[in-house]
Amino acid sequence: MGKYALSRLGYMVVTFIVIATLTFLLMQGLPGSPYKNAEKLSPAQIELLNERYGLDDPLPERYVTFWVNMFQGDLGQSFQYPGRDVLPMITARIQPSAVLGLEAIILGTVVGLILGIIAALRQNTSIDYIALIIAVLGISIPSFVFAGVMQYSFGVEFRILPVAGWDGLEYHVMPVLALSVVVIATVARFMRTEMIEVLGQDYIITARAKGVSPLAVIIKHSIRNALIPVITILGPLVVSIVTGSLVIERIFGIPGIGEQFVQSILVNDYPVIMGTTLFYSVIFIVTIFLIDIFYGIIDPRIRLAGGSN
Amino acid sequence: MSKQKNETLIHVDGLKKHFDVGRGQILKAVDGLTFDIYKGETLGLVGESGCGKSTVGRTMSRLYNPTEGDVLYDGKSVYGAKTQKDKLAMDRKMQMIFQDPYSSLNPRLIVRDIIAEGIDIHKLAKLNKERSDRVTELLETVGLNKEHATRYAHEFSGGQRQRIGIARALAVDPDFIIADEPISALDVSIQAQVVNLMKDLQRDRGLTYLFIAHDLSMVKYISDRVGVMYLGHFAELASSDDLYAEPLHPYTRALLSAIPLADPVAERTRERIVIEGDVPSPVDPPSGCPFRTRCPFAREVCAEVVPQWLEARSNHYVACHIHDPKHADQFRDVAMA
Amino acid sequence: MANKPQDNISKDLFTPATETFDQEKVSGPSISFWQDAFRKLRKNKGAIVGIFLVIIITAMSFIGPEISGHKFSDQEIMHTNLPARIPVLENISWLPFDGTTNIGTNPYEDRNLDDVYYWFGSDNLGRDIWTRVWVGTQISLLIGVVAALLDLLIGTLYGAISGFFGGRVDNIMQRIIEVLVGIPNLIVIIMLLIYLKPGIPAIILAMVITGWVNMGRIVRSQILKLKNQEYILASRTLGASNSRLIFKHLFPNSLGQIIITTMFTIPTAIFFEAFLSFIGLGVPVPRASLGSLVDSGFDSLQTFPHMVLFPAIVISVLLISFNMVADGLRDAIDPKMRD
Amino acid sequence: GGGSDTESADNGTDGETTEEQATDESAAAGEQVLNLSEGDEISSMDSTQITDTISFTALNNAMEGLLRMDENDQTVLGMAAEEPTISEDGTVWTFKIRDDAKWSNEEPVTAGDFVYAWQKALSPDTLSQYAYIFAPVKNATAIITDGSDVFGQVDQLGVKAVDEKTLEITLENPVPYFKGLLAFPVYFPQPEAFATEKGGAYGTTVENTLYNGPFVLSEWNPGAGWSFAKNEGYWDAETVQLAAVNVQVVKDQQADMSLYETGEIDQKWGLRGEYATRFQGNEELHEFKESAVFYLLFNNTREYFQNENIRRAIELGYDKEGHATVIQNNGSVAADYLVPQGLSKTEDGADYREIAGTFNDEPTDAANEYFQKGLQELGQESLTIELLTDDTEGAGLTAQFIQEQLQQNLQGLTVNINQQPFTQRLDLSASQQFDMVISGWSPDYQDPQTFLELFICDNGNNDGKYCNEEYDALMAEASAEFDDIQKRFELFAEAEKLLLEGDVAISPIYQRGILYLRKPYVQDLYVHVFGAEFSYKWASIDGSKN
Amino acid sequence: MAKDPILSVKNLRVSFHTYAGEVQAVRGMDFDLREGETLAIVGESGSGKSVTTRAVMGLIPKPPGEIKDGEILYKGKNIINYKEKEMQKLRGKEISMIFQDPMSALNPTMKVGAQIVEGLKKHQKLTSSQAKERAIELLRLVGIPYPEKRIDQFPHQFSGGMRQRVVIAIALACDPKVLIADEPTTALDVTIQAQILELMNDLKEKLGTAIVLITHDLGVVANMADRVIVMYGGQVAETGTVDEIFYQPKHPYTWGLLSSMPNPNMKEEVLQAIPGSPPDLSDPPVGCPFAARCPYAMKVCVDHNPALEPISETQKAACWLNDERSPKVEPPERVLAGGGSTS
Ligand SMILES: Nc1ncnc2c1ncn2[C@@H]1O[C@H](COP(=O)(O)OP(=O)(O)OP(=O)(O)O)[C@@H](O)[C@H]1O
Ligand SMILES: Nc1ncnc2c1ncn2[C@@H]1O[C@H](COP(=O)(O)OP(=O)(O)OP(=O)(O)O)[C@@H](O)[C@H]1O
Ligand SMILES: [Mg+2]
Ligand SMILES: [Mg+2]
Repeated sequence: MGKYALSRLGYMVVTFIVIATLTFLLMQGLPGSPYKNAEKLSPAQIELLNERYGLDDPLPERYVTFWVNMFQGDLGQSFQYPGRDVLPMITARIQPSAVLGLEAIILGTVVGLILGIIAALRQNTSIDYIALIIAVLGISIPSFVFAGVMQYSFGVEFRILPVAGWDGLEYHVMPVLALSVVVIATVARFMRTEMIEVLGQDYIITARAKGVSPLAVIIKHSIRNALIPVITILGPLVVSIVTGSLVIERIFGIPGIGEQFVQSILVNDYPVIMGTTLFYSVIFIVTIFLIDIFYGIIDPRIRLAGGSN
Repeated sequence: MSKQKNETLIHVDGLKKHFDVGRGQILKAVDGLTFDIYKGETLGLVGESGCGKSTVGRTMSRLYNPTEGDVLYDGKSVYGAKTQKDKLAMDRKMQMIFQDPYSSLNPRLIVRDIIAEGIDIHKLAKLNKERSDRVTELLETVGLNKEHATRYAHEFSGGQRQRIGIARALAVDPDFIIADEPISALDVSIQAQVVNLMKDLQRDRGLTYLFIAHDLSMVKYISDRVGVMYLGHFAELASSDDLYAEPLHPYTRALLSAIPLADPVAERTRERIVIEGDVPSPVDPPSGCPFRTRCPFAREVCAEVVPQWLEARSNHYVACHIHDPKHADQFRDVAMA
Repeated sequence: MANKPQDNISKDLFTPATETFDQEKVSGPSISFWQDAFRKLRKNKGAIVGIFLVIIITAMSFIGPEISGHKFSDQEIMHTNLPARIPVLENISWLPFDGTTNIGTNPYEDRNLDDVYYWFGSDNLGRDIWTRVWVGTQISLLIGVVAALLDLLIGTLYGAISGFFGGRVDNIMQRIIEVLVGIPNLIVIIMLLIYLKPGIPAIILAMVITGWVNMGRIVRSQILKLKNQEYILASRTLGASNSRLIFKHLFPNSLGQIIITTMFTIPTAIFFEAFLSFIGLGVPVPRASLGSLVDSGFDSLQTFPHMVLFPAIVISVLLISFNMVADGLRDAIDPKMRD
Repeated sequence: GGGSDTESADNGTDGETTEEQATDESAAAGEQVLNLSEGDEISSMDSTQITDTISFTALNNAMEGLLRMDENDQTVLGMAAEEPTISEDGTVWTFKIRDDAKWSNEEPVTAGDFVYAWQKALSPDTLSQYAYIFAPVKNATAIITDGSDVFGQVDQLGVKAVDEKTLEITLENPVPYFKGLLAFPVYFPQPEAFATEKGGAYGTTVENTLYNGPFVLSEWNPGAGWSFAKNEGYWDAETVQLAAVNVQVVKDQQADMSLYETGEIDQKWGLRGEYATRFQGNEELHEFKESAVFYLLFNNTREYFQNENIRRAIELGYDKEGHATVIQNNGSVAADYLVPQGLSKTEDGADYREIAGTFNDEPTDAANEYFQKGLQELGQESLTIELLTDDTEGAGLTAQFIQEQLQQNLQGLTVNINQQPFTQRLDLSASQQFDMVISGWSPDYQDPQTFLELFICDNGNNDGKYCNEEYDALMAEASAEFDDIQKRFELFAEAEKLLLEGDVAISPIYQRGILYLRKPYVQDLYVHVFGAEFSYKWASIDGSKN
Repeated sequence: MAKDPILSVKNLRVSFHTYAGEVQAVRGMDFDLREGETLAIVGESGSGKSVTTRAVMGLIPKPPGEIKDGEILYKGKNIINYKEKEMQKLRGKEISMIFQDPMSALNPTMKVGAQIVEGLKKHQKLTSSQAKERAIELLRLVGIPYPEKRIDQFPHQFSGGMRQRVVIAIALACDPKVLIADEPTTALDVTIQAQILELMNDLKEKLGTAIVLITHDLGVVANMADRVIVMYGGQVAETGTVDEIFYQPKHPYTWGLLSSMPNPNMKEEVLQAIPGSPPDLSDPPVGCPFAARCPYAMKVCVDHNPALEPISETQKAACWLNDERSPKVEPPERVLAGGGSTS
């Protein structure tokens, strides 16, 4: 087990390094300079600035420097925001994104699960169809349309929710809703299929043959088992939501990391690009790992298979 | 069966197949088997689930590469074939019939294409007409008719499917067929259809079978000789009459006594040897004799020494210390020896 | 025991049956897997509606631009920002086709454009939105379908190789996927768009670069599942080559999953293109896709809602339809889903 | 008159408030709080490191240079206690710094603070992206020119602290627009001791910054927004009426609009043209003319663009007026000139444009004739040109309009649009990888030169590689004319005419306008054509916000 | 007949509505089960064995299933239309059930103990600790070593035989009067099967539960059953005591079944296979469902479905051959030969 965990960790580290290296190389291919004022700068001035920021060093040297600094916890300073260290920038920005993402994941998963379960139990009834329609709409309507319409109606027309910003819980409602729609839709669809599958299993009949009530059968026997495959889709979903809420962040004026990341790519803010990529890949790798662990918690067969002998 | 003196068709020599099941663990599915299969005979192979029967069959038919040991077909190593042509030639001689009549037929192909697969691969028919004639002939051989050629596998019952599987194997005119539990998934009333067919084919074509099963009564019926496997090893190998008449290995005895007989009176009166416990994991097999953990006669020596493969009676082999004169002193009180 | 019905049966019948039963008969007409799937699909109302809508929208994307009398790039500076107006329907007040804006003005009247009709209104360059919507639909469909096909090609191949050869090959190939997913794809997309020049090929390629991963995973798991099926083993004992195994047995049996995944890829690709438009990396002007129309119209949501309304409706209906078809297909092909 | 149309927007709104708004407004009513939004956050509060308008605006309100811009974009005294004494030859300027000028840590603002800041901007280790803007100051350009005698030697810069409160600036030449530069944030002072102590972190947070302007930054949440509070220690604190200014970062236009409509912000800056129709006649709607000018830049290294007829055909081949008034419709004006209206004025307030006039008044119909002539000269039947543009707001629209117009008006011309991300567009332009590009320029100082020098043969930013010795000579003469501004302007006008009418080196499209909504209770919030965008110093909220 | 039957099924008809049409899975099923007796139901795959027992448990999924007709009397009360709530009181407490595949019959994500305790808590209102004690006791009863430890493990940590013991423990938890075992040993190895059969016989003696045992293995029937029902095509083909069925079978299908088993004493003989395949229940034949495969089929068999007629006090068969009008047919020699001998 220990050896397995170790090799697992090894894989994670290798993946991390490869991602970082490839991103580092790819980033060099981004066109344009990182200087905001580049429009006004003559080539001679750009050369001077390159020297100042070490951008004229040969690539291998910069690559090595990058890792050396990285290991000292120094991700460099932003070009867009001179003087600001990348690490605190990212940590400050990841917070709203993470909160938003987690809320959306939790809400989306809970609602999605409930919808999926109900749809499975009431298969081919109107409830099932309504759940299906919600699911299909959820993944079919671009989230910015959904967000925009919501913002206009609740924010401007009815004025029951703040239009944009990130100040208190009331600011979370619309963005979380907008983000969770996809989660709801995806989870509901999956859950429905899995529930139908699980409900046809022998152990469900065994449970019912014990005299357990249908509700208890669902709660104690079905959900957990149906959840096992659902977790697999939750992995990529978590990653994409926590890191990819750019559109929603922009529309609702949330100081999240998605927006900053896109911006940094568009303006060639190299240290921020690298820092955020590393951050993302850590989130990505760790999420995959956590999902694996969660998998083990939900499914004892996996947990103990790893534990025994 | 009154055959001429046994002419060896296949010689299996110290065959081992180990699987790497990850995390540094090795699963010893087959751990050193040596036996012969004679021309025209049926060798039955029995044993509990997971004891390595299928692995033997699959390794012999080169679906798996052996970890150790060799299989000689007419004196030639089956793994020795280097060129594509040699390999194909070997494929034609040995064929397999599979257990699951559902998963052994490609659901997207019509029966004709399933059966003709071997014909196509080995280019045994030049014209389309020839090909379909061959298929019709094969269908009739296995008791189906030519209308069935254009249907899909899922439209057939289990017994019919199994016969299609047999037709597919026959298409390349093999000498030797490995039948991996060909009847286990079938209804009792259907099993007989398949067994009868196999016997007929053997008679007509002089086929040699390795018949894998866990149902001892059917194995006894069809086999000339029977090998009993336990945890990747042979426990006993003898002609089926000898084996059933005088099982030497405690495991064989338990196995035989465990078969419920379709005879209420006999069932009411008979003494049953119920062996306790379960088969150990092949990843972590017991030391010494693999059966010792469940054997009612187990002694110290069983944990320490791997039993030898003895010819305890003429042509009756067993791997058990009880029958080994060297250890006879430890088993004086055991009645069965 | 008196007067039981069987007592009336004629004694003649108690003689051995003359007609011989065909004991090996298989009942009913032969139906293949696809016929069976098609039958189930036909029973799925949602899927049928979906197919119908996809066909209509596809047809409209070709017919629409022809019947409007405008080219998608025609500009008319006097006709900018006109709301939707359709002859006859303009008289039905609750429909959005009466040529009035959301603040109640009628620019057609204000500008003395009496016989001018823009069915879906016009945009801020005075172009016909109707035409642009349908041309945009063409482009979105093209992007969706081509991207899906490429995903299919790459994903299937990659997944098949990874799954079929398994072991080390599989392990390495799966790690590659992990890395690929881990690299921020926006960087890759931007670079592609730059080096290939913005355009539909670049967009498609950008989407395909990571888009196939999903297909790859699904095909791989299918192959992994199938490759130990006994019919594969049977074929191998017959001496079948790897390519025969893959093309004759493995692919046809994964086809259901592959088709479903492709059906889901199309809307995903259309959707993704909309996202690219949102961050300014969409289809190059003056062409438009549904995504870029929605995106540019979105800024006018409060002033000229018609600019976003119509493309948004079409894109949503299109995506919904594809999803319904895909859902229906899945139910039809999946043996687990019985009606 | 150019700059004055800025504040006219605010006139006539006094006291007029509709009932609706009165009930809608928040509890903050009556308080002197201004709520605004910006499209991005402040990049830094370090004057030597900033490049963007948002940061310029923040600095302009939280800090102060020697001078500051008033509502007409004329300089007024800031840190300077009085107008400078200027040497005979106009190259040595001596400033007295106010005695009551102090930083927010109560330390006085000294001449050394200026010297420190300016040297910092030019030092190779802390080189400002705006370092070149110090060009008029003696040795500034040499210090940042690799290979020159004084390269990197900031102590050779023509600025000196004579004593604690006396600053002496030596110029290369007596440039007439230098005063304006002194109000430009890059010329602001920095508290030397404090900034040295903070090093690279100076100006990155509220705590790591000191203020000497009308406001102090009281809150700064990266990504979300920032707030200013009145600086009670500011020398002119009594003029300042606002107690606080809150700025929220809003990137999405729709959201920005919604915030305005719900009254959460008091100004919606930069409306799309279509709102002009919707808010027609609404007193909240205003226009502001920026000093940014957009033009089609021809790549003179392309053979067909060496043909004057082709260039002229394109210049005449599209409807500039229609573009500005219908397509943009946001207060932009069609430009048949390069130097924008309202940027530079003579001493008696006459705008440069009044002196220079306009060019190329030929009718559009003539365009095709020129074009056919050009084609003939090139010996071609048709011509395909790529139009490079970027992804910034509105650029695509302009490109599409021009594309369609040119294709329609010039027979045999095909225009393909190549739309690229902004940075990539710059790269392509700078390396002449384009046929024609929609380019824009905004001034670095208040003088026609900032535009016109772009087209001097060896100018680093001469992406089109236009080169005409006659033009260079005219420019040399004009920029050397320091004494007579009228004369200077006339010379520039001559050059401009040569550039646009004689050579048709570029085709100006429009001078950008900005459409905005502002609540009627907002008073005296000044907008500038140069440097920072807004001044809050004089702004106030009147009683109608109740 | 000494006692009233504890469970009787009368004219049960169950159909499933599939897109291929109505599948008449059970087409008029009758049987009685008395206290302490073991009733075996044998028959080909798909003959309706499982559906019958699920109908008894009230576990036919609706849709697609539908009980078209019939009565199910438990202790004289017709439970066929019981509400879900009422059925819950019966299930597990009065009637309980064991399935073929012990792996899929146990919830893989729930501890074994919890799965046993569940029924106890529901029916016997035990406290958690009482229930746990009882669970340990039950595991000990079915012969699982270290039950205290095992109770906190998951099903996959048990071997196949042990899992099946757990399933039996669950079924026996509340001392049910009737135990329905649907192919309880089919998925098990022969040696394990022997263990389980042994166990069931023991328990039956100890607890006196009435058992309905479904299987297609005649060996298992011979070992366990008191009475036997032979099903074919959704109907009862023949029923009788175990000795009657094995030694005096009256239905050709029973003959076929018996003679398709290899006879240990008659090695060289060809097995008597039943040719053909079972009828399609979505379009069942009008006549005798077995007619198509019956070597003795008569004209009457094609159009007239024979009723289940008594042969003796305990034996009944549905076959026209038993009608006095039909020619006398003797069962094939093998059948009697096989039955008559002991090995
Ligand atoms: N490809 C494989 N990889 C790893 N382990 C395998 C593989 N194939 C078989 N095994 C293991 O090898 C052992 C022997 O398996 P095998 O299939 O030969 O048994 P068997 O006797 O045929 O059993 P059954 O009666 O269930 O078919 C089992 O423990 C099985 O899990
Ligand atoms: N849920 C269902 N939906 C549709 N048809 C069903 C369903 N359950 C059972 N059937 C059909 O009912 C018939 C009888 O099935 P049943 O399961 O009772 O057979 P069985 O005798 O138990 O067979 P086996 O020995 O294979 O378990 C079969 O034709 C089967 O296809
Ligand atoms: Mg096997
Ligand atoms: Mg069953």
